[in-house]
Amino acid sequence: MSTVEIRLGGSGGQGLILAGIILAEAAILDGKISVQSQSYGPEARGGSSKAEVIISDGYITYPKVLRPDILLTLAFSAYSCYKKDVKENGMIIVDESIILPEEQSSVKVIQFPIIKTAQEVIGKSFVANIVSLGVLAELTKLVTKDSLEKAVLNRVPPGTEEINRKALLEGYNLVKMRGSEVWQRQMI
Amino acid sequence: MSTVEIRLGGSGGQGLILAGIILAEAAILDGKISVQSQSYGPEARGGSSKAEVIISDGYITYPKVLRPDILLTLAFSAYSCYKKDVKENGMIIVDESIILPEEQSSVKVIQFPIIKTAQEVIGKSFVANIVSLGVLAELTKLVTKDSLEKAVLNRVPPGTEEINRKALLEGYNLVKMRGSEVWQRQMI
Amino acid sequence: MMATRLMQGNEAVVEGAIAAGLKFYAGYPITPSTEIAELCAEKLPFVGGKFIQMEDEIASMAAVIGASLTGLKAMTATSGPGFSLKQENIGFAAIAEVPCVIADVQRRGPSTGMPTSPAQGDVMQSRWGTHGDHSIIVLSPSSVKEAYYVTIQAFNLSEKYRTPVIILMDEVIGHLREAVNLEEYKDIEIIERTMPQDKENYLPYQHIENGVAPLAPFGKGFRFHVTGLVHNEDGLPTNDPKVAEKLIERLVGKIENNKRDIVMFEEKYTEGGDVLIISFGSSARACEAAIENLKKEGIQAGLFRPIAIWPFPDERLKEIYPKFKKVFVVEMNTGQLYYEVDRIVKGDTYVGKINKFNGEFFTPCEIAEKIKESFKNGI
Amino acid sequence: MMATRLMQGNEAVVEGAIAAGLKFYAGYPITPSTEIAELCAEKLPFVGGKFIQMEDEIASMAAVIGASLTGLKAMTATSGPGFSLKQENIGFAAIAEVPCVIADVQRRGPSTGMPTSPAQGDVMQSRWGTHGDHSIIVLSPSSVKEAYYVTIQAFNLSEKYRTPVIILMDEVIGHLREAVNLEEYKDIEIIERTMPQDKENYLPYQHIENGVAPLAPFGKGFRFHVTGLVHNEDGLPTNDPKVAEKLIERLVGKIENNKRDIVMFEEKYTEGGDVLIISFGSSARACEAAIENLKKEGIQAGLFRPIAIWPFPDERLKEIYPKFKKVFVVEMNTGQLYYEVDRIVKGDTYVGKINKFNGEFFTPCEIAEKIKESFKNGI
Amino acid sequence: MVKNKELVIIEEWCKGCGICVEFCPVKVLEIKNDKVRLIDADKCIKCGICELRCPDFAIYLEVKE
Amino acid sequence: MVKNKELVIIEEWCKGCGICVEFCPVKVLEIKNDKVRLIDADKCIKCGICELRCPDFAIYLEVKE
Amino acid sequence: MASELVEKYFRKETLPNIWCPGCSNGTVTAAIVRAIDNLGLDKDKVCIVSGIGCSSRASGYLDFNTLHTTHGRAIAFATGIKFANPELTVIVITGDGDNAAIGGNHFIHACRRNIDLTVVMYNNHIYGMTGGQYSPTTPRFDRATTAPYGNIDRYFDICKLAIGAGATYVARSTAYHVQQLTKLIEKGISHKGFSFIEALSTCPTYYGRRNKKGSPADMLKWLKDHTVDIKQASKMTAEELNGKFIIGEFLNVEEPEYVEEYEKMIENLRVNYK
Amino acid sequence: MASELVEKYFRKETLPNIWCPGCSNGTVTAAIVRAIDNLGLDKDKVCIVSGIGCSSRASGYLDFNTLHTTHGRAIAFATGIKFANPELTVIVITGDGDNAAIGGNHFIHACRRNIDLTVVMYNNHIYGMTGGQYSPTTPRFDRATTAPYGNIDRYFDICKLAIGAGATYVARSTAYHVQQLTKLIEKGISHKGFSFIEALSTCPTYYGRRNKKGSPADMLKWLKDHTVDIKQASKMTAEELNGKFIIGEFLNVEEPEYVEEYEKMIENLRVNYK
Ligand SMILES: Cc1ncc(C[n+]2csc(CCOP(=O)(O)OP(=O)(O)O)c2C)c(N)n1
Ligand SMILES: Cc1ncc(C[n+]2csc(CCOP(=O)(O)OP(=O)(O)O)c2C)c(N)n1
Ligand code: SF4
Ligand code: SF4
Ligand code: SF4
Ligand code: SF4
Ligand code: SF4
Ligand code: SF4
Ligand SMILES: [Mg+2]
Ligand SMILES: [Mg+2]
Repeated sequence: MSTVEIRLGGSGGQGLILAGIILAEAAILDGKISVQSQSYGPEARGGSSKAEVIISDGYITYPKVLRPDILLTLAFSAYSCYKKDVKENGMIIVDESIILPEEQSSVKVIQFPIIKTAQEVIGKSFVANIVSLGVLAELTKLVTKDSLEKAVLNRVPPGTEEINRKALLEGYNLVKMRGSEVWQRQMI
Repeated sequence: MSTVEIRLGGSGGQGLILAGIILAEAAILDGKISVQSQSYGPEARGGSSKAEVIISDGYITYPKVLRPDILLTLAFSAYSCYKKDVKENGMIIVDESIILPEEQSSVKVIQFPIIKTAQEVIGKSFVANIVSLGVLAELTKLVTKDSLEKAVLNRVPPGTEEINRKALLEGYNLVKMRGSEVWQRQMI
Repeated sequence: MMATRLMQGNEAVVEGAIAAGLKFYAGYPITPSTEIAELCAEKLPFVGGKFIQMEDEIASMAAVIGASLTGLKAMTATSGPGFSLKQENIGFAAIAEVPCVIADVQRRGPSTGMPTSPAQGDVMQSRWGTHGDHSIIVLSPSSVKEAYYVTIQAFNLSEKYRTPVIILMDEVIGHLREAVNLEEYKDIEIIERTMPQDKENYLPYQHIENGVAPLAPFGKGFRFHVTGLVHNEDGLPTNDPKVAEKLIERLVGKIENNKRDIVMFEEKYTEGGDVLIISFGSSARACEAAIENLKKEGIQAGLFRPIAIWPFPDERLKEIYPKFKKVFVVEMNTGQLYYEVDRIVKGDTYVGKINKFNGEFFTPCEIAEKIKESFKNGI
Repeated sequence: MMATRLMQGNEAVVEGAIAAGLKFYAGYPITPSTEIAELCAEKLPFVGGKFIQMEDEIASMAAVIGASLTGLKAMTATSGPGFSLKQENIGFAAIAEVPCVIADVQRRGPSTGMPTSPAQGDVMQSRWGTHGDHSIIVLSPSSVKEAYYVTIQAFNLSEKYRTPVIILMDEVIGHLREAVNLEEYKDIEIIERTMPQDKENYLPYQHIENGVAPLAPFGKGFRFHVTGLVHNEDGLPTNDPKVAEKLIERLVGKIENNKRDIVMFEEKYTEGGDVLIISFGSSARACEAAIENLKKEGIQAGLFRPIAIWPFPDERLKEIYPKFKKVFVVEMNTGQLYYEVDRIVKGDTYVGKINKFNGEFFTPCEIAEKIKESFKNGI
Repeated sequence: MVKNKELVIIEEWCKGCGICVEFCPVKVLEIKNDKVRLIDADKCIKCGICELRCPDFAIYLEVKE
Repeated sequence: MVKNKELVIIEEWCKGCGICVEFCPVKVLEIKNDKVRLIDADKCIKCGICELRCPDFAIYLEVKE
Repeated sequence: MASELVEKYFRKETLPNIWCPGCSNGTVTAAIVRAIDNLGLDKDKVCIVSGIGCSSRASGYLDFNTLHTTHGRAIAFATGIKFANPELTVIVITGDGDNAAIGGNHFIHACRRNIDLTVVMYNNHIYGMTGGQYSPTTPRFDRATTAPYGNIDRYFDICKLAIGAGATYVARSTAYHVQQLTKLIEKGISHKGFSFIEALSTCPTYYGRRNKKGSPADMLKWLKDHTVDIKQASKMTAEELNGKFIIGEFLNVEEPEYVEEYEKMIENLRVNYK
Repeated sequence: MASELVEKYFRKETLPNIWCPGCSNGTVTAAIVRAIDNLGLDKDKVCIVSGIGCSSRASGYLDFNTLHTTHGRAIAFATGIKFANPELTVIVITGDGDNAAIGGNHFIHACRRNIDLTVVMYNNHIYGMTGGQYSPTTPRFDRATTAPYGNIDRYFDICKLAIGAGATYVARSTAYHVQQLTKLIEKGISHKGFSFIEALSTCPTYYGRRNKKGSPADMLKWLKDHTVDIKQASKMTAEELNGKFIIGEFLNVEEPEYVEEYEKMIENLRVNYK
């Protein structure tokens, strides 16, 4: 049985909790098992927030993420707060705007201009969460694009379907443009 | 150890609960042990009410009266309700105004014009409870007259001391006038 | 809508409730239960139901009882502080035998405590929170799909036994999202309270050994009295000690004597082994993971997970525990269900407790470690 | 005024409270506790104290906590329905560590039940009535003079441990009149909360193992924060799990770990015999009479009477029960303290229960009969 | 109409409060042994005030058959 | 008097809500990276409106020593 | 009360009731029954909800759908009933303690919510059931068991409170003015929205005895002598009105009723969302 | 706010507070602090009592004797404090949910009792702390998480309620009108008896976002544009006033204060009973 644990970290309002929900739903549409949870509490009021997703092909006993395989962050505070939890040989996806400190680590860190793409290519910074999902999906193949698109359309506010679909594609593109770096994890 | 259990029964407003308290207090002034309790509940609203006193020269374990040695009642309802509880060879003191049914019983029943004495001799029907105490004390010698008087003066509303003292004396008199019938119980 | 849906635990309660026939919700917001109210506000209008936000939790509980007496399936949801406030009226529902469901999504207490942190500190309160003798049914789900299932059963038991039923969740399950396959439950039986037939001789509190009388809704021609006072079979108050005794006996008996019908539990590896873990709600999932962990270390652990924590499945526990060397009760509190287990487990079997009450969820590791330690220390 | 006075149980609570330094009473009338309020209204003005009748029981409990924080010894009294309503704020007093005393004069429940009838149905509620983990001290007197004594001790323990203390009376004792010899108690120690010295570095919730920090009254220059949220040693809220753990541990520990200082009990004929009766409050007096009765029939019975029912004197019970063939818990409820006794008594000793819950007081006879029967039936 | 009415007293329900006695305009009622009693049926003007004021439904006018 | 005052910003407390920016009569404030910033100190007329309106005590005028 | 009415609307097996001799609870209850009878309501569609107190025991005596709740909460229970089944006429019987002390919050919220309930508050100025403690409507300086030296609390004018809280029908009468009281209750029941009728009543046993108010009949006469009809009151000076209760209808306005608004919302959703 | 005031009256180690960017809780709290400073009160003799809600978190930030109670109960705790130690100035900080929903009963009884407390209600028209459910002051038809199709409840005018309940000082201002608000709080504190000051405030996160009220600054401007001072209001027609909040002092009268009355009673007893 294979299980992947993902944590999405950002600041309140970046929509990462919705992204987590969509990711989990996409996994379910793929016929996988998935659980999603998030941080509550004063954090959610302005400060940093996190969403967690576990995707597995079997029953998920323990529902929380202790050591993520993948961390995706759009804010520096979240990056520095959560990076230590990432599993050895795990991966961190970080927005390009974040200036990373020089550090040694077994964890792979990849940066993409997610926020910039949302702002400049799509023209709406609020779709950064969906761009993130595109990046994550293209990079990890954790969920199929079909299911992901379905899940996105299921969950975004009516009237924003088109722009979110576009955001997803731009996310895929960000990765495709950097084909060599693709990280894969086989689901056995 | 000797223990006497007394129940005073009447209708709400006849002041028998106060009489019970005074009796218990008098016993305590005599250096005896005494507990007093009463009925609560809808009974107290208009219906019949009862007060119970136990007087003993030792520690009183069980604080309620199950089978009274003495029952004193000023109302027919209370008489018919409680008479069956009285111990064999016990005594029932009943106001003269109550017309008793003809019955066979090992229990001695004595009648005194308590209410009438209060109304006609003292001129205040509300002192019937104190007249009752006088009757009870003279008849049974359960408490000393000294203590009883003290207890009465302790507990009656200020301004009514004189008339209550008189009521007590009239109670004694009712019994004295019928000297032969005196029932006694020795405190061993 | 697809049959398998990703739902939050709180959402599953709402979906389960609607599946069970929920038609009336009255509540007052409180974290971490608020989503239940919010989703009821959103969904009930579309299923012919009604939602009202009352001025406080006391009023919410009252309105729920009122609505149930008109014949609607009714519920409320809250968390610790609100649960404390509802207690008086929960007692009313118990003695007046009014079906209703109360979800308590537990957070760390006492008092305001840590409003967004998980805990299981209301286990004993859910049993004993209201004054006076009574009995009650308390169900505690371990997953989102079980939250759905348990909610349906809560309504069923509530209607069947004319009694308040409590869904005792915790923040972890309340806020977790998991898939629920609605297909699985589509044939589940939905129980409706029995309706009386005879208007003339209707006794709303007829004495039925270990059972309950039919309950007529207000407004249908039965005209009976409902009171929180001790009452006769016709519902009218009395001070008769014989009636009181019979009434209280029936209130307690209809639950305690029907345990076999009510209890729900799950077991894993209970054929025997080194240690029997007893846990419920979200904690049980950490225990399951800990058991795998222990297995690797050569420790054989079993899991007994009451789903109905009250009445506690004592008969079954008595059958199982002798097959283990010791017993641990694992809960996110300072030890509450522990008391019941410690009472049931007689003889020499050691009953230990593993507790967490710092506002964080258990990790499987820490549970496994404590158990390993106990073996090292020769307990 | 004479040294030996005939007093009602409720009156003894008031006299004891005043002797202990009561200066503030807030309450809401309810039978059978009302005399406590009435006598406080009458007497407090003469001892420099204050009485207020609030709009409900919730407000009463709140006002008591507020007054205690200004440095006054404060109490309230109620009965079942009001006790349920006070629970939320009792939990506040527990976590905020505010000394206060709550008298619950029990009547038959659940709900409105039988308002003037005796019962002991709030035993478990007094321990577990509020949400979340906490511990609490509950004292239950068996006589009027003990009501006086226990009330003084309630204030003492409350001040010493900065915790709410509950006086769990029942209607029988509340309304009974017996003599209290005030001379006997005139040298009893009155404990006052410790006052802090250092205004600059005052930590109102300083972590003291199994103990409590001094509590400054509002208005004396200490300016600290009090909250029902999990808080730091300075009283300010935090979500730090380590702080939470330490706080909850301390709240529970300061009572559980000081049991030896807190427990109170009385024993009679506990050298050994046929049956050990465990009872409390008024029921224990019926048991005493039953024991005499049994003695005549050749059955040797002992009595273990916890006066502090929470924390329960388990250590002592463990020493005593092995000397008896069996144990009976006698209470005016459907069996509550029974659960605790049944938990403590391990091994083969049979634990039975004798209960009365019809709104009437036990008679010695019926207790003795049930015990005799158990011997006949060979239990 | 007044003629064919009759004053009825339900003794069991009467609590002897005296309200009807006090309000009866012709003072034909009295309390005896804690119960109300009609002193003089002829004087009763069947005004119904006692019925209106009795809190215990213990006195009322009934149409004679 | 206005002269010897200085605008102080406590960056740590500023939440970038933009209220001061909006209410500043001479528009010398802006939000950058979620924090307020004084664009042009010379143009500030030291009116104190930002201080009055800031909900987080993050901007105020201080008397220069 | 006419025997047909007693026969029709009371549970005769429960009579005589538990109230003290001369207590006006029976009189006010009779006024409610007469109002219901005058309106010709279907007994099966009337629901009487009461709290806890002497007055609140009325529900047990009446042959409707009756609910005797917990202290102070009757209006909240009633809200559940009315909202769940709008075809029921829901009447709440409550006391000055039940409604104005512990139940104050539910009361003001029902006023504001304007839900179609009719609340009749039996105001005997005391807690009767528990034996005579002061209530929010015990007049200043009067005595009660918990005010042995005279009550220092300010009198709570519940009609004024109801108006302040947004009630749409507010009236006051007394146990002396039975016919007026009946009429006002009738109007309150007919009113669409929340109606509040305060019925000044008497507790000879506790309030009366402790404050030397004389016999039950004397107390009724006191009510007669200390009330002024609102129409006359408007012509009187403040001084003349001092120490008098104004009786009559204070407010009778139309405002959106809660249950109807909810139904409108549902209708709207049906049109817009389906 | 001037740094000396922050330094003097705040627990600086608790800043920045937990409130959202642009939330006016800070502004209203500053108004309270300025009022206290203007009155020159001794910090040690001031007691701040709050309930539960975003607004009620203010007590933790302030350097007085501070008490953060349970939801809705602040006034009842405060009553205990004031009655027990009358030399303290007791100020209650509460929200529209805390005070007008769950806490309504304690509020009206404090009004009636006229106990010398000053209650400042931060009215952001929503339950902020729990994430945006409607409160008794959510305007009709506005949206909230529990009113997804628009709120059908009638607006609860708490100043009107306070007057109906017998309060002796009642005023309203807003987070926009900081100076006026400060002044009114000052007067409320100085007033002998129960004072109520409603401070209209803003919750950009929940109320604002869901009802499209724009930025925090926009919401403040909305307050400016939708309020009319009571002096002007008297000259305006009902139509002109439609949709506006009236601000200013509504009531300021002298009535017997509870604690003083109790002390008088004790003095009386001393003279008459000893
Ligand atoms: C929660 C709760 N608190 C207190 C009581 C006790 N209690 C019963 S009735 C009552 C007051 C009754 O006063 P009121 O409402 O004026 O009714 P009345 O008896 O005067 O008609 C009280 C305090 C209770 N039953 N429940
Ligand atoms: C008894 C209880 N019920 C519910 C809650 C949850 N709760 C916390 S704050 C709040 C409402 C806050 O609204 P308001 O008073 O308007 O304050 P705001 O957050 O808007 O400032 C609620 C319902 C609680 N803490 N306690
Ligand atoms: S009907 Fe009139 S006249 Fe006759 S008894 Fe009654 S009140 Fe008197
Ligand atoms: S008014 Fe009624 S209860 Fe009172 S005396 Fe007359 S008949 Fe009897
Ligand atoms: S002091 Fe006035 S001019 Fe200067 S930045 Fe602040 S608001 Fe603008
Ligand atoms: S008003 Fe205050 S918090 Fe908002 S941006 Fe300006 S300085 Fe920052
Ligand atoms: S106590 Fe007062 S209110 Fe209650 S029944 Fe008696 S007279 Fe009526
Ligand atoms: S949720 Fe609203 S009220 Fe609460 S802090 Fe945020 S903006 Fe302010
Ligand atoms: Mg009353
Ligand atoms: Mg608010």
